[in-house]
Amino acid sequence: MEKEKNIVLSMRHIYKNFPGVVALSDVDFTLRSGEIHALMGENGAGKSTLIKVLTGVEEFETGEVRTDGKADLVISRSPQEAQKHGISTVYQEVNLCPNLSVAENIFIGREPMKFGRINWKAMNVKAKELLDSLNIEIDVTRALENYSVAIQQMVAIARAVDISAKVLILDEPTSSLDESEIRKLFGVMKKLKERGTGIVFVTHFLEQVYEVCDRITVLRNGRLVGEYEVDNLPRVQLVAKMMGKEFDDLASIKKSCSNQAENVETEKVIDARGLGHTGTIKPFDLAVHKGEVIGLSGLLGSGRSELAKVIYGADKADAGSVYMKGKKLVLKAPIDAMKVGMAFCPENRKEEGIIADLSVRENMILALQAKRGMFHLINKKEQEELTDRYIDILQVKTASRETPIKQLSGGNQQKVILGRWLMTNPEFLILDEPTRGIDVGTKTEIQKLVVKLASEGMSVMFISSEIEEMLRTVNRMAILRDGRKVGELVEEELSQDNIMNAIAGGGEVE
Amino acid sequence: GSKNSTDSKDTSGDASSDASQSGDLITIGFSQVGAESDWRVANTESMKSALSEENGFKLIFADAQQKQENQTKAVRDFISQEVDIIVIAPVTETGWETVLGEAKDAGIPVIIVDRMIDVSDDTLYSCWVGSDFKQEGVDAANWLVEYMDKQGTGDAEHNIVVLQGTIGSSAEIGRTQGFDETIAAHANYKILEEQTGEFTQAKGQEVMEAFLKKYDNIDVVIAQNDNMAFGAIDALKAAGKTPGKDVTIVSFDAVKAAFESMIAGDMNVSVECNPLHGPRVSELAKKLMAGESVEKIQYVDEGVYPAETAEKELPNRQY
Amino acid sequence: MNIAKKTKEKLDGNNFLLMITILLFFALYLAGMFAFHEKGFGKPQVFLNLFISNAGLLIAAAGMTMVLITGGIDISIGSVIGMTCMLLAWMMEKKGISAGASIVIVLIVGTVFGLVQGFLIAYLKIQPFIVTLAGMFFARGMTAIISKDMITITNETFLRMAGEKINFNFITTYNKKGMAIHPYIYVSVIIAIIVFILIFLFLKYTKFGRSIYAVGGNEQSALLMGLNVRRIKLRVYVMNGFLAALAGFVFCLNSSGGFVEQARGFEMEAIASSVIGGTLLTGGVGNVIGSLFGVLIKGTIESIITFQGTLSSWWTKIAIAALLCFFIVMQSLFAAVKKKK
Amino acid sequence: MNRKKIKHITKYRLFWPIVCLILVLLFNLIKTPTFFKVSINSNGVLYGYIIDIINRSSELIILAVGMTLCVASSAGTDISVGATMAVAGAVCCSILGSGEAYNAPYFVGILGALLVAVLCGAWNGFLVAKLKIQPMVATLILFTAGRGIAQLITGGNILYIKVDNFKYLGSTLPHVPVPTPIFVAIGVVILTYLLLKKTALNMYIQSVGINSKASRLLGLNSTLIIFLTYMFCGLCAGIAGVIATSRIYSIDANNVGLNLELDAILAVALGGNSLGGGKFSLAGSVIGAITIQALSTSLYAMGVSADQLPVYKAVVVILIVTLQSPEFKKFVNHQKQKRVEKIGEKVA
Ligand SMILES: Nc1ncnc2c1ncn2[C@@H]1O[C@H](COP(=O)(O)OP(=O)(O)OP(=O)(O)O)[C@@H](O)[C@H]1O
Ligand SMILES: Nc1ncnc2c1ncn2[C@@H]1O[C@H](COP(=O)(O)OP(=O)(O)OP(=O)(O)O)[C@@H](O)[C@H]1O
Ligand SMILES: [Mg+2]
Ligand SMILES: [Mg+2]
Repeated sequence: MEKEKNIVLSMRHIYKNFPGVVALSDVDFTLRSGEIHALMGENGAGKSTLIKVLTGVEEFETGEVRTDGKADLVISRSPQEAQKHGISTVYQEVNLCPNLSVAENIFIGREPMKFGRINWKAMNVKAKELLDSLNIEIDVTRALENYSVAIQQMVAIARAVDISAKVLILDEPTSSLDESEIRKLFGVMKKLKERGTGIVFVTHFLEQVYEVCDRITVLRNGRLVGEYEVDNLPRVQLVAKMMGKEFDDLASIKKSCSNQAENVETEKVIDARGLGHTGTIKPFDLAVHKGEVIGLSGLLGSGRSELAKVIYGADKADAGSVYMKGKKLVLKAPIDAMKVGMAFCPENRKEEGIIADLSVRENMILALQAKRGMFHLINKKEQEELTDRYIDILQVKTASRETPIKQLSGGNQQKVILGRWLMTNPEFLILDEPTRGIDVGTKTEIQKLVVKLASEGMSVMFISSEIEEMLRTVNRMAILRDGRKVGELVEEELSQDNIMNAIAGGGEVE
Repeated sequence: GSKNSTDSKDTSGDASSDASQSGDLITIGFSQVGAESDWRVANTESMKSALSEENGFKLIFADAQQKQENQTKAVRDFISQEVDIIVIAPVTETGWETVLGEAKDAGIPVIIVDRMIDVSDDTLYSCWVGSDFKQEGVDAANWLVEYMDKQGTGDAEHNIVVLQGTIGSSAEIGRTQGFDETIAAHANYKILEEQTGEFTQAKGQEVMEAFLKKYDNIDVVIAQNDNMAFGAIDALKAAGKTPGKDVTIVSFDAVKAAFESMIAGDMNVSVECNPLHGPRVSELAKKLMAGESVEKIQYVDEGVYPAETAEKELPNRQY
Repeated sequence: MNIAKKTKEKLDGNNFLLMITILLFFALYLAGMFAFHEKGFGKPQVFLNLFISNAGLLIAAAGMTMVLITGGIDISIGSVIGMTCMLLAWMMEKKGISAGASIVIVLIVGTVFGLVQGFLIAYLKIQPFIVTLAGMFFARGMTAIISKDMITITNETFLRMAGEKINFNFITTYNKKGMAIHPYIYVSVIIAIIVFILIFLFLKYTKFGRSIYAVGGNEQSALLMGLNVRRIKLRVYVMNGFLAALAGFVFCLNSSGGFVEQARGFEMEAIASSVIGGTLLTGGVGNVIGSLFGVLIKGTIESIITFQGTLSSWWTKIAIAALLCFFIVMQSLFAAVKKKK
Repeated sequence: MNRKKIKHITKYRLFWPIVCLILVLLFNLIKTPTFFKVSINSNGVLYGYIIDIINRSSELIILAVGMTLCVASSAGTDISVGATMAVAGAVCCSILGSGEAYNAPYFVGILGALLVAVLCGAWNGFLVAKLKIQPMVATLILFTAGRGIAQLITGGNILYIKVDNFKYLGSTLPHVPVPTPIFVAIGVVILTYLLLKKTALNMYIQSVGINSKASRLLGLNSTLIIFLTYMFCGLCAGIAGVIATSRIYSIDANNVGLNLELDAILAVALGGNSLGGGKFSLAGSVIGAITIQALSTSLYAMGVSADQLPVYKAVVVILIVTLQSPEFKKFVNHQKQKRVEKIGEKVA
């Protein structure tokens, strides 16, 4: 193996501990030039940590790192050094500066200079071209904070790609992208691959792996399971290797899905009439029945999140009104919506979801506590029981229930947030990208859960950029196009291509 | 610059709308330090009442909030407003050359009150009105010695602690100097320690507490203003001593409250520091406008008020 | 198209705030001219006085703005300025060191002071407020240790520097005695303005300048984007230390002496000016142009109060606060309106 | 095993703050052996440095408690507490009047003062929570105006209260050997602790301080919570103000609580709390407050002149926070490792 000529990066016997957690133990990883190398594993397997260790964000206890198959060790003590060693990275959580313009975010630290001063014109032009090549049509001189998560993700990618490096690392870049964006990304990755760049690609989407990757390295609980050629590792085996047990993902859901179709009752739990919020979402009608799962799909920025937020009262509607079981609601703040039994799991985990420094327990309990009111403190014992229950149900991987949530892996944080809302056992649950960054195993678990909840009579609004999983879970699908609800698809109409051309705007539906 | 000022008197009628609307009232710009103490407030009051419209003045008052930069700024604004006379109670002694230079160029006479200023060229201001802090210190020392002689403990050991004012303030410098020099002549008077109480009662009390724990033989307290004296008195009482009897309290300023405290027998003496500069300033201002020359240095009259005089003095204190 | 973009950018978020600040300033100044016209508020000199009296503050505010942009704060500058003045006076008067040498020395001292604070903040990750609070105590105490008593500067070269007027002879006004008056400024103003321009260019056109914004925007991200956050922060505090000393020097040109209580609370004025100018204490947002107007606004407020001339001491305090309040609230309201759009 | 235990102890949040306090006190013991001597003096009151420290730090403790909550909820500091103290004092004195007897019942004076203080806090809270103005700037307004308002109330003169029992609050109650301020401080701390302990407020404040956007989405009223903490901070300032006034049975608008806001903030930080908001420890702040007072009292005891005192204060503060800084500990550990490695090499 060491003989191999074209190795651009090799990590050997990497060990890394966090207080209470063995994140990595004796992990090897080899990257060759001109290959796309998938790094797979369940949530908390250690993928991000491996990357952070490599790029000097975290220090590792022991182990060795080599680049270009050279004999001498390279240790990057900071991302800066990593870049010097020709490693450029897109981290799992979007890491850009919201206050800087899009262009600056792409070029910060390596701005084009002219007469010893930054050449703003050139910078903006370059940035524009770069984003156009990923066809993102945005004003690069505006501050980044004006754009949605998805856009920010694309900008981060653009930055990483532009630092033409020997090694490009992408930690779950696709989690917040939709189909078309992903196509673009893959296009770029393939180009780079031809140019001989080695690409590390972390994702939880198996089909993506099989589409673009050449090799797969699988981690489980911080240990190396093995390195495989894509071609001789069928899906089922891959999943088995990741989870350490046999697993058949979809069949079961399909079943429950169909029998759940019957017990959709006709009572309208939520009925939005002419609801709208200027600037983000135009007035729309939408009804959700008891025990029904309704899906929202649309392109990036089509306003799915916005629609959800308006119903939840997170954005105050300035047109129309929401009825719950025929009763008109006045929603001044989210708490009002919670009081009548709504729950909202936001898409932007880092900004709107987690309370970083608080423990898993507090993060889970907070919503329920808020609902009960400040003077009815849930006693410690009950808190712990509840937390433990949901840690168990959702299989959250955490050192203890008192661990600060920021120390959990991305996916596990998502689970905690989910737990937070299930605790309040709502009548109407809004899930905005709930499976974003969640591994296959848990993903199906969550999908099952959704279906189960629905069959128990809960109404669910399910927003996802991943059409398959919507198909698996929803009874009805609302289609959005740039801030407008353009139609609905029900049971029989629900199919990949129907949805696709509805989204893409093959005229109005119905 | 008497010539200028006479001119201005003649022309003021027509040249500026400012003067015409205020008849031939004398416009005075007064830049006060702030309102950091009773003394200061009394001083401001005295100015305002003396430089009133009925006395033929138009007063423009500017409070510097204890900041010199504000004060120079105010003076510059006075100059732009073309006042007839500028009166300054300086925050500090330094930094007056340039701005007073500007006043001189504009031909506006300047009266300094309270603290002295420190300028290389003393034609920059017409005159100074204020207290002789050093003299106050000397008076205090002399009174103390006399008093002890009367008590018959003239030759006994006396241990003194001094609560100084804000370090660097001319009151603190003058009083410390005056007192120390005079008392130095008497070998049996020993100054144990000098520590600043920043002219406030609370600090005075805190510092005195520290003193009392350090020395158990204190029998004289010199407080460089009445407020600190009050603080010291409380500290003494809290420590189970009787101020006025077994510890002699010498204080400065002689504000109303001090007299009450003397009547209560807590304080032995307060050396006056007279804030009532108004009348003197107004008469000087009139003279200057009339082009008469005036004494450069003008001390306000000040007395020493021992406890026995308190009773009959109290009624005629205005502050 | 290009124009459209420009204007769009102008109205984008923080630039919008800046515009508001500038407009509010002119509104305030015009109000002053209107109210105190007959007292001569309209004279060019009154405007120039804003710069003369605030030269030191201008420099301090510029430095403060940089620090605030990194998301830090430096409340030590007031004391550092005090110490600088005292040190200058002490060296020239008590130690007979030449003016030039003394100035160089204080600038070095200031820079070193900044270096130490910077190290504690950037490398030991101690909270800026606390470090600089300690710095504030330290500098103030040192001032007292150098000399309890006030020191007046008599050094000719220095005083010449201080007194050096630059007359605008092409403008002439007549006072009521019929004397011809030419508006003038002092050297200190020139220094302040040069510093200002330099810092403006530095922040807009250098990599380092931009990286300051990045650090303020999101430190973690800045780190992950491969910026050397620690060194950037360190440098900013060093620069600020230098600027504080420079401000001290300019300040000293006005006060031509040193004493313990000098420039107490100056840091608050710098922070206030900077914030009125649209800088966010949370970091990432700010602009020296804004700070310039912040300073001018503060100056105008004070001038208006002086011209008004009948307020008692306490009403002065309250009036200043009220006007300050008016500005801050105005801004936040405009900002809110902007967000809605 | 034993070593593990030690490690565990050092992990405890308050470990370093407490150590620092102890260090300061020990230092005193060495310099002035009589430091811990507590006696009963002739008028039956406990007497000694230690008593002074606790007594004098009462106001600071009370302020620090309020400040801690502000910092936690809004990641910003309330720099107006000093001024608020002055206002409260002024109100109290002007209600009670400087006659031979009170113009109004004693408790009316106190209540009036506290009410106004709460209003001040509410004003700050309104600016910070509702108008979203940055705390330090929002409170700068009252910081500037406060003493002006106080002087407006007193007419710029120092108002003396002649009735004797006014002094009780600031000194001692008859036949009680312990200074009253100590009781008040303890009271405030305990009540606040219970308030946080018995309600969800503790969790709410931290949540809002860490991520107010997320907090809103999960049903917390961030605005209200921040507003409340500022009101509470105002209340604390009011209490402190009344005590300070009673100490000198008069209101000196210029000097009551002068620069105390800085010490209060310092106390919060010395207590190991982050000024960045979020998680906080009340006990830490209290310890911090006592540390600061211990420091100045002991420096006085050593005859350090008040105007040089800040230097020593600064040095000690820096030492303390450096000790607490995790980066510093990391650094030290690194050195240790290096040394170990070096030795290793030598051996090889
Ligand atoms: N800063 C930290 N402190 C303590 N533990 C941590 C920290 N960061 C990660 N961990 C732990 O290390 C383990 C690996 O985390 P990591 O983020 O690498 O998982 P991952 O494979 O990226 O999962 P995901 O697919 O959800 O991103 C997890 O158990 C996590 O709890
Ligand atoms: N491609 C884009 N171009 C410009 N603006 C965009 C784009 N995508 C998103 N936005 C911004 O984000 C807002 C809505 O994005 P949002 O994320 O809510 O839509 P979404 O349908 O929820 O997409 P997703 O949830 O996948 O991010 C839009 O109003 C727009 O301001
Ligand atoms: Mg990860
Ligand atoms: Mg969305």
